[in-house]
Amino acid sequence: MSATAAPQKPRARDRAPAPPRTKRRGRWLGLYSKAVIAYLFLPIAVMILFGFNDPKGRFNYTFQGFTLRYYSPSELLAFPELNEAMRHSLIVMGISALAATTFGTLIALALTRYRFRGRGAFNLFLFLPMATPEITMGSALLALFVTLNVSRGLTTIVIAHIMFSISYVVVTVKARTATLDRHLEDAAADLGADPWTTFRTVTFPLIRPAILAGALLAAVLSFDDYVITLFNKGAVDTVPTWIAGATRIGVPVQVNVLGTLVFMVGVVYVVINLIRTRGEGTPAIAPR
Amino acid sequence: GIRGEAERNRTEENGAAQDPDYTTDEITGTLNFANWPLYIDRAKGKRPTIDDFEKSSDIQVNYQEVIEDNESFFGTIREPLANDQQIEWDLIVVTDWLIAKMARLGYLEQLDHSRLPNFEQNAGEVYKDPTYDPGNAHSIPWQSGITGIGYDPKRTGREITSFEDLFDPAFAGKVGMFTEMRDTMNLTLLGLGVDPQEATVEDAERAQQKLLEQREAGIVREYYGNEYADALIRGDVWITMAWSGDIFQLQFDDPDLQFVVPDEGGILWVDNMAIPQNAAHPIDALEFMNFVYDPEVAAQITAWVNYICPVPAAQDILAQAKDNYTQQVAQSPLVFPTPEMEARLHSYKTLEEDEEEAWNDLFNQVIQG
Amino acid sequence: MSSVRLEHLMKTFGDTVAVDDVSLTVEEGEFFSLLGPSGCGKSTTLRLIGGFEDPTSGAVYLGDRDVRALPPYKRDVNTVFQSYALFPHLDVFENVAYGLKRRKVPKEEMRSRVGDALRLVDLDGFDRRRTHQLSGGQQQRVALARALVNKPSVLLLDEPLGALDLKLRKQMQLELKRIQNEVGITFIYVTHDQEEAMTMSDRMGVMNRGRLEQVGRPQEVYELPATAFVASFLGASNLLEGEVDSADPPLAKVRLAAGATIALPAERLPVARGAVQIGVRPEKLTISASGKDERADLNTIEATVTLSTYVGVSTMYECRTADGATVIVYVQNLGAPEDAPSQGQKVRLGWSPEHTFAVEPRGRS
Amino acid sequence: MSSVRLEHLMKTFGDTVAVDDVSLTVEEGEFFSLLGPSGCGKSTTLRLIGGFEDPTSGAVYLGDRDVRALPPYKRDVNTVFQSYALFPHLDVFENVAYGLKRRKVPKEEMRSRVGDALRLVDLDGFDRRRTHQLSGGQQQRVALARALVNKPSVLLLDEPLGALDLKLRKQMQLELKRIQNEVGITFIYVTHDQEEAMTMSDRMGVMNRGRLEQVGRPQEVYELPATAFVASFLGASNLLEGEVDSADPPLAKVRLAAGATIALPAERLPVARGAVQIGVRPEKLTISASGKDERADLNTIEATVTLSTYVGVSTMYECRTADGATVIVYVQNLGAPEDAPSQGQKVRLGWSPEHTFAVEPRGRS
Amino acid sequence: MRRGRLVPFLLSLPGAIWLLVFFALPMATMLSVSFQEGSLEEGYRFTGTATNYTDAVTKYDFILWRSLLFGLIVTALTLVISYPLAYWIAFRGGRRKNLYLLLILLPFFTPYLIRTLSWKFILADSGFLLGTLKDVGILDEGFRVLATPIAVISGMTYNFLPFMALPLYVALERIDGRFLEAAQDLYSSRRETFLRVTLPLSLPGVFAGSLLTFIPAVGDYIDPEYLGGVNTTMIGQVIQREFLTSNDYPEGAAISFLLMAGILVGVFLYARALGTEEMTG
Ligand SMILES: Nc1ncnc2c1ncn2[C@@H]1O[C@H](COP(=O)(O)OP(=O)(O)OP(=O)(O)O)[C@@H](O)[C@H]1O
Ligand SMILES: Nc1ncnc2c1ncn2[C@@H]1O[C@H](COP(=O)(O)OP(=O)(O)OP(=O)(O)O)[C@@H](O)[C@H]1O
Ligand SMILES: [Mg+2]
Ligand SMILES: [Mg+2]
Repeated sequence: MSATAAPQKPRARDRAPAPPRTKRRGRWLGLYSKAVIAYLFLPIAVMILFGFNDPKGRFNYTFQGFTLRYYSPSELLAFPELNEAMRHSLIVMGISALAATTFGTLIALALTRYRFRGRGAFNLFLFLPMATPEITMGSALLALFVTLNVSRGLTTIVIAHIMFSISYVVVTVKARTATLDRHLEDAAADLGADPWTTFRTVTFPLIRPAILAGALLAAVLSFDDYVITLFNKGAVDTVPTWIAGATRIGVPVQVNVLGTLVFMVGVVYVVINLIRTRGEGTPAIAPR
Repeated sequence: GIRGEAERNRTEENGAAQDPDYTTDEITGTLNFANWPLYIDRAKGKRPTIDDFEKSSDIQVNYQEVIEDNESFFGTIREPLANDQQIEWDLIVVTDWLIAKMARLGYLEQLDHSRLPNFEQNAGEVYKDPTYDPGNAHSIPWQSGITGIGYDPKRTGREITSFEDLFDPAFAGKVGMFTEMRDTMNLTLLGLGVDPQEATVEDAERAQQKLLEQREAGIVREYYGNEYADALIRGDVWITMAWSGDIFQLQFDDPDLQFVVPDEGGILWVDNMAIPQNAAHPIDALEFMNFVYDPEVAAQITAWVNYICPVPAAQDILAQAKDNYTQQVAQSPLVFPTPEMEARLHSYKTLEEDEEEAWNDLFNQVIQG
Repeated sequence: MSSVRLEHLMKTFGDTVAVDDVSLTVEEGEFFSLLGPSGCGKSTTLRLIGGFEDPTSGAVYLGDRDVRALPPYKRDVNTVFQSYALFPHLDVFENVAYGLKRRKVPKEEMRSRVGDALRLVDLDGFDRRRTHQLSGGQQQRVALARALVNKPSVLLLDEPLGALDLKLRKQMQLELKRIQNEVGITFIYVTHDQEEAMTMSDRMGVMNRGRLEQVGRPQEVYELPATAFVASFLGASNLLEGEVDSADPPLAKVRLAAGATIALPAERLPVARGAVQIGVRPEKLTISASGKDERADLNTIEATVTLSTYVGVSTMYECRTADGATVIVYVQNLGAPEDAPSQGQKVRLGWSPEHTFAVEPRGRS
Repeated sequence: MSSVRLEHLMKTFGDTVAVDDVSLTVEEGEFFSLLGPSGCGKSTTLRLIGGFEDPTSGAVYLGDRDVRALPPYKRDVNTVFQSYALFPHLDVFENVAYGLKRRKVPKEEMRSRVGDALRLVDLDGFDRRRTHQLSGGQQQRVALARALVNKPSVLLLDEPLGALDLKLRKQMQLELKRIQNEVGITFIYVTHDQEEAMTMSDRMGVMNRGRLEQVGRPQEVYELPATAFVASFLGASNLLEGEVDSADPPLAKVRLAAGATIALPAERLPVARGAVQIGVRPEKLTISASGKDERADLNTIEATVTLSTYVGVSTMYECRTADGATVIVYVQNLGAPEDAPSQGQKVRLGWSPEHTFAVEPRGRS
Repeated sequence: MRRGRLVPFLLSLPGAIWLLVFFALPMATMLSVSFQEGSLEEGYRFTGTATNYTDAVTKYDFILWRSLLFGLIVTALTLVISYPLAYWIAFRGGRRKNLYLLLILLPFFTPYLIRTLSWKFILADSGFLLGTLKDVGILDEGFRVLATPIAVISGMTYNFLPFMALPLYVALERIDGRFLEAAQDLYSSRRETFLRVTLPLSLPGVFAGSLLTFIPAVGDYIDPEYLGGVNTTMIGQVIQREFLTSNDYPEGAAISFLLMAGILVGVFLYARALGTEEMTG
């Protein structure tokens, strides 16, 4: 019956694209997601805006007029200690994120790949640094440094940042390693890869998203930390501590400019990559 | 009187543990100076005052802007000082009440006033022999400010003169108070007609009651740190406790904003220079202290910082400046208070330890409902 | 009524044409097998029916309904996936009960149906096991139970018995057949085991490189393959090059390259003249010492035994003809090993014209 | 020298005994198959040899070395995993090259060896495919290539051809055999396909419920199964209940429950008296109309045909004896269908004493 | 006896030592501080007293509960907001996944103070958002967001969003599409597929994200300090004041340990309820 009728149906019908079941929903989801990202960027927009402000007094609170003045090199460098603080922040962030990610990933692997005595207790112990109020942790650590007569500086800041970031990395990475297919690691070992090589060539690529996420979290934690840094910084300032002090006199516009520049570096990186991966992401973002 | 005696007792008590002498009697050529960010004059990324000092004295200044606020700075140096260790600073700038506290705890060196002729000569009279540091034994002022009331007449619709205006239900939800215990408690005591210096714990309890009522009635919007200035200019608060220097700055953006020392009285607080115990380069520190009491130098600093200058002679120097901004600085009563204003100013009450604990407890109950 | 109908179905992945213009009608209650070599597009065809892939072109009908717009969960079809796809967060019981739960089958009934399904696949007592604690075959059986328990109107099975041993497989084959008869559901069954396809199916289709080369009843396809590919895919087949000599009914004649002339029913010739390949199944051949009694009604060729292999049920002989073609012969091991031909021996291979088929010489592939 | 030696190997998972007291020696260069039903412990045994599981007790030797302390990457053993375990983040080429890279094989050599290996498994041109873009069988072939390319001294293969169609499987079987001969490596080969095991292996072992029930050359195991399980697992086997009548050499006699007396070589009796099961393979049976010519040297029983099924190469008859036992008979389809027995017909089944074996009646299972 | 025994310890060693020396050791001292008595002037001495704890409970129990409540609300909000986002990145991000991750985090590479000031600008009583709404008449003239619990909770939700989104993404990203297909095959609508398969399979991420959000949120002081008003005090602020303003270290330490205990109990119950202990190791 219809078996014979079917071939006569217009060809166009055959070619009619299958109804985009998943795509439509995907569009809503994509719109929503972009809205959330936009929301995350909202305060940044304000920050950028106030980087172009031309306040008459020392407070950069209300928009007084547009100027590019603070982007001029002389104004940008008007507060070398701010730039210095930025340099410190970046150094601390880089080192501590790297170390915390390394330590944390190793612990996550140990916790999820092996059963060993004290595993449960260790697991619980790892929550403690996250549960400890910063000020408590900061002053306790300071007491330790004082007792050991360690002078405070970049090193002690890095030590502290690594310390409080590890748990965050562990928890993040564990969310993935817990369910990794063990056969893949077996296969690597079978093919002559020692544990390190197995990690490097198989485990790591497979958990890379988690490690990346953990590293980013550690970086944000470090960059944003104020209280713990405060206690262990000695004569060194990071961006948050310097700004906190500056609020009393008035946070200079340069802070917004510097923040904008850091942000722009990230944006430029993202944009370049978006262009490079054109058409590979969601159809909605890629130009049609 | 009583204060000075207690001080002497303490010093004697700790005499054995605490070296009465400086670690050195020589100029070493190095000075480690901890100050608040942006609390000294700047030009083209440099600090002229520091540069001038280095040139004139052959002392290298390691100037660091590491102090965020009194309490956390004290938190970070307390441990080593309590352990009788040397900290990295030879010279620090902290507010008067903390000077009193640190002196009480024996954390500060005595000042050798023979090395501070400029101070004797140029300092304003209000700044000499203050209640928080009798005889300027441990400190001399850096800059100072007034705690009073700031408001936006456009919004309040009327002139503000009294402390009671902070309790006007018409401003409910638009009133700002401070998280700073000393500012808020002392100002409230003044509002209640009590001289802070004479205040008892009962007075403090009355002040607490007053503040609690204000809070319960929904008049207070928020207890602010530094951000009250932001809220004021944005209209989130209409009337608020305020520091003179902030309002001076805000007036550039909104000239309508006003600062008043309430009729009941306001508070003069002073940020002081002091030498921490066991400092490595005390003489260099004294050299610097003396240096900034040169009126020219004081004027240079004040012209940029715009806080109240402890050297009255600086006003005349600034008044001779040609540029508009400096003229404004020179003429503003918020930088050089009028004698009439000064007459209404009081210092914080210098608190004994148990008093401090009691006041803190009372105040914490206010802001941590 | 037709149960599943594919019309000019096509699916490409980039440059790969996985399914190439497949049209097919499967009747209600039919057991239909898809047979074909690895990578020929069997799984993709099933996935198109199940709704897991959108066709590049062409249409899929379930009953009389064009289901291209229908998501998988709205198609009354269940699939046993080749990779099992058992839910790792659920235990065996929960995996099997999953579909019933979605359809709100009452607790009691659910429990008994899941129990039955697990018993069917011989996994009694494994209810509470996690999927990663199962052997390969056990996982496959869970996947089977998970689909069967729903009794859908069409069941798609992608090599559902691949990981099972012969005994269990035979048993499951019977069970599947029984279930299918009982419930009357349509089975589309992907397998690479032609014996399985042949014993179980009502009809079967042979796929090659995305195309459906032949569809028919098993015996039909086996005995009269339509293409050289089908002939060789369905068990070892001997194909010999030749040229049509005469195409007259009833028996046509084809002259082989090796010399002999072969008779076969004329209607089986794909072409009336020119080159053809004639074929015969290895088990249809008899092997006898060269020169022994010759029957005129048989096709015969001379050859030399090059290899003999014992394969349990039978012995396989590889023989070489005069022109170098290889002919495979299966001889059932009846137990008279003394007259078995030995390696190197000259033999005569004979078979009936009835068992002879012819295909076009391989163009491609 | 022995290549792999297992001594009283045991592995339990909780309550499950996956491998139960297995002792086994595989010689160097030997092709050894492990055969057994789903879940019998084949994969676990391989994983113990490969070093992926620690034995609960017992020892594993590679060469003369106790390797229990050796991690997998230090064992000169490669495995083809049942679940393939292809690296999802690498493409086909990189997957296959993985082992060579670990051993720092020079780029050029690596490229050519990977190319060879891919050609071997018929995956030319798939180098740059991602594993999820492959069909099931293609994935399996990549897994195979990935192990083969390393030419280890021992290769463990867990159902390496399970997802391949017959034709490709046959081809791969030959290739595997060839490689094994060429390189002289030891193969331990898990399969559930007894024909595969029989055609390929030098020796094979049959596992059941974690135990190794019989080890021997394929023909030996097939023709003279040691247990009822082995008999029935290796192809349909007919087992008939009986009682030992006389155990005297050369031919012992067993009286069947169904009445007939069966002769068999006396040394094959597992017990000297009492109950035994005698067995015969379906293809060893001849089927003839009841009452037809009887040969005295054959064992015979009377039966009725209950079912006949066409299975391509042969036809299978299910017959029922007087006492209700079922006997399966395979008859090769030689093409004389006119005298094929029909359903319901009374027939006589005959076979030679040489093809008769005996096992102990099933105790368990 | 072979591989395995030592490996986990070796793997944990660097991190564990770090935490032992720089966290456990100082915190042990802090624990002893919480049992001390005395004053700043006279020094604090260990007496084993529990009054710091009893005082803390009687004085701050309400604030403690409020902090837990706020933490809970914030965790729920971040979960609801970031799940679809993480889902979208994981399943539709293609090769841009990492970029989207970076995008989510980029705003947090600006100083928190600046971000907070920006929020104050955006949410000002008569700012461009509320001001406009008030002018149009949608909102009452007295309406405000700043200095209310809403502001605190929104601020925390904003600041902790990445701490939820990233672990969720990590867990979602590895979910095999085959499971979703199997679920759909077994009559699960999109919703059911999500509820029965995607969600359970992403539970390790939900769990991890909740921990990373809830734990620091309960102890947060920045958001309530800057965005809160008179009735939004959280325990983090109390501890901050105990340490910095009152210099009452024993009391501050005692409250800290109470908070930590409360959090651990919460986490434990949560893990139980979610049944993810096994999944997250
Ligand atoms: N991790 C495990 N936990 C618990 N039981 C297990 C585990 N792995 C395997 N088993 C059980 O051990 C037994 C043997 O499993 P194994 O994988 O060795 O079987 P197999 O012979 O390879 O079967 P198949 O042919 O089905 O792959 C099975 O019953 C299986 O359920
Ligand atoms: N996602 C994909 N991307 C690219 N190619 C694909 C994809 N899926 C399948 N293919 C290709 O399409 C062809 C058909 O694949 P399919 O899985 O249908 O084969 P199959 O007949 O099921 O084979 P097997 O018996 O090996 O499972 C194969 O060549 C395969 O490599
Ligand atoms: Mg397939
Ligand atoms: Mg297995």
